[in-house]
Amino acid sequence: MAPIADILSAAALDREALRAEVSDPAAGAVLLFEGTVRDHSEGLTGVVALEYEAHVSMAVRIIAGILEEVRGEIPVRKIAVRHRLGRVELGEPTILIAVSAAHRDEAYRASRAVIDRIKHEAPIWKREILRDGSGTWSKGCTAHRATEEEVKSQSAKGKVQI
Amino acid sequence: MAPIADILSAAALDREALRAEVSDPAAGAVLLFEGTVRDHSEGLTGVVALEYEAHVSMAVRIIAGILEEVRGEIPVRKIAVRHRLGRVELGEPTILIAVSAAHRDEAYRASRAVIDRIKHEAPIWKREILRDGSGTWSKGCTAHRATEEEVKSQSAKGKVQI
Amino acid sequence: MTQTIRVNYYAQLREALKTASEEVAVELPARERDILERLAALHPRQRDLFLASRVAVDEGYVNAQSLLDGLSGVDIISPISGG
Amino acid sequence: MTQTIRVNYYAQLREALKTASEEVAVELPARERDILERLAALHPRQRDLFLASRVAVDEGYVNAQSLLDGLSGVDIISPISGG
Repeated sequence: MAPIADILSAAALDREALRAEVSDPAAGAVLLFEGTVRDHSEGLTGVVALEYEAHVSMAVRIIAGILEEVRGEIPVRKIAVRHRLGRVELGEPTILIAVSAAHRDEAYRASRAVIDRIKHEAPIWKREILRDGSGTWSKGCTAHRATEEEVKSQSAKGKVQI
Repeated sequence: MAPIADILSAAALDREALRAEVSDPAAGAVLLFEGTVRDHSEGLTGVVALEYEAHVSMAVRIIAGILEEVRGEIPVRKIAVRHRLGRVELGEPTILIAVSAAHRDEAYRASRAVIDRIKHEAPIWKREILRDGSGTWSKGCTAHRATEEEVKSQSAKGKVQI
Repeated sequence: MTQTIRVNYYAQLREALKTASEEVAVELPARERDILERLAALHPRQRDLFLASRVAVDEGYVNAQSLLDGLSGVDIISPISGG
Repeated sequence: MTQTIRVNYYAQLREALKTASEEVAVELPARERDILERLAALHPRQRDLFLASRVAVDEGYVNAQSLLDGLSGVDIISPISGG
């Protein structure tokens, strides 16, 4: 497994490299989740790039903690995560989460739990960049622990205070 | 999109090629599910390969129908599927399902629905090959329509008659 | 009315019966279950496998409740294990 | 007791306040909400943003119910949008 300091990456993310990190002879299912830069967000069109910044040391620590927790809750084989920093162009990956497990149910549940918790807990921010070069910070949500209820409802959006 | 006849493949599956098929500027999430050959199954260890066969024309038709249904039920951008035929070695992919969607929730739901329905409906069979070259047909399950209930319980196993 | 139809087998059933296909006289109209029972009676050692199988016609599973008639052939889809 | 602590800002708060860091006198012990209210009072135009933020100490979010004391500094985690 790569050192946890590699969780945040200023360089382009490599799907096949992350996929290789979770290879395991006992795995019958591998799930690769990829967040990508899309051309719109709520109330905004013409997005050409995202720009990420993070409280780096805290984000690495929080994401590593999330992986530990999910590994403790769901019997997976391996999990690996990379999150971009800096400018990411339209269509490019912003985050990759690879999970291997003996059975697909565990792979889906773990993958979903990791992305939901990272989105709710990791001190990472993005700015949406438009064609004219202007940028707007994403509205975002107040950092909080993602509850099982939210993960199940599969539509956790907006602000929730703990 | 590739022609539906390509859904079944005698050649090794290419993750990056299938990933490219679902690229879409409006997609914020891409999920790649990969079934892989694992070294064990229920009550069997030392598996070194799987051998797949299919009622090819019927399997292609059924899988294409599943994709149509899921596209109709869940607002995704694109879905692409490849399933192996013939011998697949330990660790290699047996099936790939790529889904792109504006939001991750739709990507996860669609991906899960496609794999669950293929497993329950497609006339495809596998034999587990052991080190000594001997092979055993997987016990399998009676073909049936995967119900929402099963997909939700996320642990559909064994036989269910419609 | 008794009619002779072509029956196609795959995977574990084809191997157990040592044939991919045979002609069988069946009473029509019949439901899926009647056809599977008829085949199980012909091949009693594979009874469990037949009763866990599905009947397909024209590349689709038949409806378990439908009365099938005018068939020339059927595919027997023994328990599946794709994915 | 009034104590001067270092307060670090990120992203939208850093930009709105035009500083990544400042020293602020706060009454301790205090709960997370008290600290955010204190900072909102200093920067009333960013009140909504402060009240949607979290306080972090030593790379972890503080417990909203905890009484914080002996702090030398805090990180203000304005609404996040990673992933």
